[in-house]
Amino acid sequence: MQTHQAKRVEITIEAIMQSRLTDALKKAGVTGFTVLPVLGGSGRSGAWTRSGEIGRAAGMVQVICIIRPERLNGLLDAAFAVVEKHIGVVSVVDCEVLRAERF
Amino acid sequence: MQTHQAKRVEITIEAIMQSRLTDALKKAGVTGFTVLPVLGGSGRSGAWTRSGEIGRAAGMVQVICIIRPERLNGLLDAAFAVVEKHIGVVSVVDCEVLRAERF
Amino acid sequence: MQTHQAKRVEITIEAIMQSRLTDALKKAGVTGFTVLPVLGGSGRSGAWTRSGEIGRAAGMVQVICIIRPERLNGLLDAAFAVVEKHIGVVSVVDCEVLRAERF
Amino acid sequence: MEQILTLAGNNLLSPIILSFALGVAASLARSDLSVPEAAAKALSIYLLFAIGFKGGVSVAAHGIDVKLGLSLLAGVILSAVLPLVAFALLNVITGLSRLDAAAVAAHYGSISIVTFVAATSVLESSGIASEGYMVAVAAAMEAPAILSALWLISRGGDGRRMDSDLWREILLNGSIVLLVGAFLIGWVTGEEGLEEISSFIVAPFKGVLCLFLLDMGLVAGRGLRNGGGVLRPGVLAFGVLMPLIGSAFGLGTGLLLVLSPGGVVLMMVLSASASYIAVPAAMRVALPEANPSIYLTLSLGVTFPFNLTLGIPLYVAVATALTGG
Amino acid sequence: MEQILTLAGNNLLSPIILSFALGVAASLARSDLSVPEAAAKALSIYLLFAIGFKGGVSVAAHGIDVKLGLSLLAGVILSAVLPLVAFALLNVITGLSRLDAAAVAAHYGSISIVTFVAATSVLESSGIASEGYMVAVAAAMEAPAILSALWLISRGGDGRRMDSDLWREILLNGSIVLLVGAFLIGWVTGEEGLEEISSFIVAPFKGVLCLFLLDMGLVAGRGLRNGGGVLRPGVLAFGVLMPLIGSAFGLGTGLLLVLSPGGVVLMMVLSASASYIAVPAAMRVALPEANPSIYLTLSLGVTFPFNLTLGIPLYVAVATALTGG
Amino acid sequence: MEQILTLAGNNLLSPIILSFALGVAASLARSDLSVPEAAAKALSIYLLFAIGFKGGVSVAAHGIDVKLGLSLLAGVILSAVLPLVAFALLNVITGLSRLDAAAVAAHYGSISIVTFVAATSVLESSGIASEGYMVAVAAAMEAPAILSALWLISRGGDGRRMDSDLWREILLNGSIVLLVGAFLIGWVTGEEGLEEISSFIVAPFKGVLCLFLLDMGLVAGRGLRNGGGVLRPGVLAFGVLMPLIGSAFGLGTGLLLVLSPGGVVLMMVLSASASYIAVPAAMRVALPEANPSIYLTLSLGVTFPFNLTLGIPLYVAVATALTGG
Ligand SMILES: Nc1ncnc2c1ncn2[C@@H]1O[C@H](COP(=O)(O)O)[C@@H](O)[C@H]1O
Ligand SMILES: Nc1ncnc2c1ncn2[C@@H]1O[C@H](COP(=O)(O)O)[C@@H](O)[C@H]1O
Ligand SMILES: Nc1ncnc2c1ncn2[C@@H]1O[C@H](COP(=O)(O)O)[C@@H](O)[C@H]1O
Ligand code: NA
Ligand code: NA
Ligand code: NA
Repeated sequence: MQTHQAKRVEITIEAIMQSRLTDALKKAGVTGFTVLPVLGGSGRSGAWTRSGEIGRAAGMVQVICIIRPERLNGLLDAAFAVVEKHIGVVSVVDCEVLRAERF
Repeated sequence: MQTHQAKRVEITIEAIMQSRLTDALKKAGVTGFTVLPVLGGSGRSGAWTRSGEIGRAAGMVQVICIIRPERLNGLLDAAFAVVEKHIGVVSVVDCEVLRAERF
Repeated sequence: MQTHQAKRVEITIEAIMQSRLTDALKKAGVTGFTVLPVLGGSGRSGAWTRSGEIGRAAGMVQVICIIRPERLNGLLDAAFAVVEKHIGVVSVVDCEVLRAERF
Repeated sequence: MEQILTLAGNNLLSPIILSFALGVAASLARSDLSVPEAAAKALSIYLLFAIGFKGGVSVAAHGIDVKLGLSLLAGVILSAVLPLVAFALLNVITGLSRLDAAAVAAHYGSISIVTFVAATSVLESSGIASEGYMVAVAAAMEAPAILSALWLISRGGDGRRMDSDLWREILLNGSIVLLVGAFLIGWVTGEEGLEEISSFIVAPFKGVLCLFLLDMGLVAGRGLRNGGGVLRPGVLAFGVLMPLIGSAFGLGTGLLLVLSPGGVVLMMVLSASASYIAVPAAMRVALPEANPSIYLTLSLGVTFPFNLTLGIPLYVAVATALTGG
Repeated sequence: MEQILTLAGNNLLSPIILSFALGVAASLARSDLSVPEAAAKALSIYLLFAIGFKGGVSVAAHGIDVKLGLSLLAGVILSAVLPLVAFALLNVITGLSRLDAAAVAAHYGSISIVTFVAATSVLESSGIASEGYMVAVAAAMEAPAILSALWLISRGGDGRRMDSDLWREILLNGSIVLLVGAFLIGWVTGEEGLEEISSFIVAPFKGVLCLFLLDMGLVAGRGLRNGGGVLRPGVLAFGVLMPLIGSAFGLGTGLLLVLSPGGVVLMMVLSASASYIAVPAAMRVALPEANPSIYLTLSLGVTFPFNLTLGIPLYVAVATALTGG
Repeated sequence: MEQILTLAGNNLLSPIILSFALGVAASLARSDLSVPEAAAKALSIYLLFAIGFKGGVSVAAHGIDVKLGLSLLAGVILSAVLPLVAFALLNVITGLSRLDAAAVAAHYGSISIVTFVAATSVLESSGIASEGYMVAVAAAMEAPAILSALWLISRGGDGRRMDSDLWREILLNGSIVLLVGAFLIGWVTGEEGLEEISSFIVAPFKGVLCLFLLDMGLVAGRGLRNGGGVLRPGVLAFGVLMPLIGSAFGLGTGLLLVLSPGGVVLMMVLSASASYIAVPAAMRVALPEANPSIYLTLSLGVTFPFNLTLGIPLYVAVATALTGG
């Protein structure tokens, strides 16, 4: 099966910042992303969990973005501008994808 | 700690196709997989979110499959046959696993 | 954008073992992790799904931990001690992160 | 005419319709108001269980009618025939591709159970009786339309196989099973069973329906916002014309079967309404190339609100006028 | 005998049991009908809160009974002793490993609160009174069985340590805390408190129970479909025999304590029922090598439906015959 | 005085407060009792819909009052002014940074709708009348406080821009939209609409509130356990002092507007209560550097329970004494 080089970017960010992040990604030319729910976590700002929460202040989501390698820098710049002042983690992994025409 | 080379395959696919995909994976000799819920996303076919949905037409899931490198091709062929006509993303990452005897 | 080498460890483990695992990770010096919900899966111990379940015996979660490479061994030892007798999967991927001072 | 207007007015100002409107408005204004998916599903389980159960109890109370079988049969035929009508209409007034047209057609042969529920609640408020087994007719009408649509496609030379998994998924999809199952439970346990649980399934029913319609409004509004662009004028017109045509078929069938006035109304409503749960899922499996934005936006964003607001009062007025009910 | 059959017949045709049956049937037919996890948990929170609260109110109304303390003690002893009986029986009639047998045994010493709830609802329909504090006895019986099972294993030379986390998890698990907490709230606020919230926790109770049992049927059916293969005939027989043996212990205890007829029934039901929430979770932590398919399928797929359908009417018949209730 | 104590006693022993206490206790004891997020959100949707609807119906029944407009205006002003008071007090009695102080201050200008709901339920039990439009006042008070806080920061030279997205998010946040929407629906449909759905939104209301407060107790307890360390004595004192000061402002406003005794109580409660939904979310966007542990723990862990247990009875006593109600 023919596969193609790509980058898998995973951005863990506060749920309230999700639309700001994805708007920024779209502006940076990103054509697709997938959002995963996050149950809880822990970091320098302490531990948290979604269970029983009704507000939106305390939750995070994971935005996963698979892109061609040449687009990585644009994406990271866009993501960084949003997460800069906010808590959150951005990580990048090398991957192979099927159907490269989609990215 | 002793680790072993493996491949981590991540298939983002429509929820209604989940059982067809996992059946195909099992036929291809895959011994295990994990299914993650997906909250929403965006791609060429537009943006979507699960919130408030009652039907099963609009959601996606992520099927994660860790396998020995030599099994990758069989898996990708099986996955491709299912996702071919459907929307969805297949990506592969090199990884190391503990307890390789399980894969 | 400046990125730094790191390791992304993904531990799929029974939900009831989550707090034991994260306690062990913290003892091993891990400063942050993110917990994803898992919908279902399949492995040597059979297939399962969370749908309709009220008990906590049957579910799994995914604990994701991004760390500096030099901490990997400590983390894996800690994780292994917890998952040893339990079902579950531990995988490690090389990644790049923004804001390395956080890890 | 005046009666229609009064009924339409009353209907438009009921908490149920206003809750739907609130949802649509909130979505269009891009409020973050949302009902969690699990809660929306729980509401739909409640509604299906309640409506099925009450239908069964009513059959238990009035005894089996020879018309039950005929009505079921008529429902199956309507569900199979309406997609052909819809397909022809789509070919005439829209430029949709064969695939998209077939997918849309399947939705209009099948039914929307919430539209049905809203209609029964209007009938109740107006004191118009109907046959309890119309719930079973609703269940019978869910699936045949899908087969018609696939037949339309295969006629076009595109060899689609229905795999057996898909068959099972369609016939045993959750909403059919729950509706039919609750209907049977209601039938078996009768008035006595209803008494035991009526403060759960009867008393709070309308209130739950309000919250459910709030959610449907949110989802419909989101669909209009994201997918409204695909609705060319022809397609939009179809979304309003087709329920009228469908209701005429339902009217004819209801009169032919000499159903009660309420029964005729419900037959019209079922024929006029379009699926947005069972059929979209089946289309994603069987016709993945068809554009879901079109059929979802049309069914949930156009036809559903049309039936809810103007359609139901119209069908009630026509049916009562013609049956003298 | 006739009375048992009538009661069993009535019981089998109640909406509650039929809802469970619908769930099992849908699962076995591989329908995609499912209740979201969050909704199922919400239903169980409602039931625990309601049943605990009503138990507390009833204690407030009838005053503290000297038997309350004795009944609690008896419950703890039953819960600790029944696993030993179960373990012995498993060794005789099944070929399960020591570990699997101990894990299964723990389930049968502990209790199923839904079985308890179903029994109280049968008692109410039949107008048979019972002690309100039986809810507290139910809570007291959840945990001791786990200790017995771990003792059985450690006796076999396998040195298991109970870490303090596990202790806390078992004793403060959500369902015990909610049941006991609601019981205390009901006790403190009494009839007055009940009046304030009775249209929430009393009136819709049975209907909610139907939906909950629908979900339990779905989960049990899935268990039978996936894990039914592990149930060899001996194991299956145990799933029906053990509740009968357990209920005999409960009967003896209830008669000894001179409980009311309903109280004796509930003591039998608690002894006969097997845990499927608290104990499985504890077993995954403490005995991870034991096969969960065996204990989950047995408890939820065999013993639970047995008690629900045949067990409860039988226990009612025996208890009323022997207490002259 | 005696009246206050009786009222406080009754209040403390109500199922509502005890459910909250159960949640806090379970959390502090690290029980795994938890309400699924989706269920908690569903409960809050129910409460907002019910309270808004009932408020609207009451306005429909009593006609529009000239005071409605004045009360709304007063609410907006209170919400904008109280943060300045809170900010000053924080500067005096705590060592919080400018940013943290502004973030906390925003919470105390805004309101807690559950505290409002709990107060209306105490008023109802005590047979004290209040204006239905106080619900609209509650909605009007949600947002202005946020602007005041941002103004406080920008005054300090820190140039914050409110992007237009944030504006929309604040003004159209889900709870405001649902509350106002349900209020309008209630107003339009009036008593007739209420009758249709009262067995959903009136009868079970208090019971649902119990479960919701159980959840809030669990979340508050978790907050205290994880974030309690950030609450230095000065900050803690603020959490109790500020509601008293706020209620005094509310009292003055209520008397000035010559509201009914119940209306004065509710104005006091709104002024005394602190937001824990809308404002924290806005602060995460606008002031991400402010520490959420401080404002969340203070608002939900200190001020909310204070108002719920001691505050409300006190406000009732003072308001009835001064209005002669
Ligand atoms: N090293 C890490 N690995 C994975 N997730 C992390 C890590 N550090 C932080 N996070 C996630 O990001 C959130 C905020 O982190 P922090 O800004 O450190 O408080 C945490 O609650 C976690 O969900
Ligand atoms: N580049 C991408 N990275 C991550 N997920 C994607 C990407 N493209 C598409 N997806 C996911 O796949 C779904 C369907 O994509 P599409 O077929 O492009 O509409 C989207 O809604 C996303 O959830
Ligand atoms: N190869 C695999 N890839 C991904 N997830 C796996 C794999 N094997 C097992 N799992 C997950 O781990 C759980 C337990 O696996 P097992 O111990 O093999 O029964 C499964 O239910 C899956 O969720
Ligand atoms: Na139709
Ligand atoms: Na037992
Ligand atoms: Na305030």
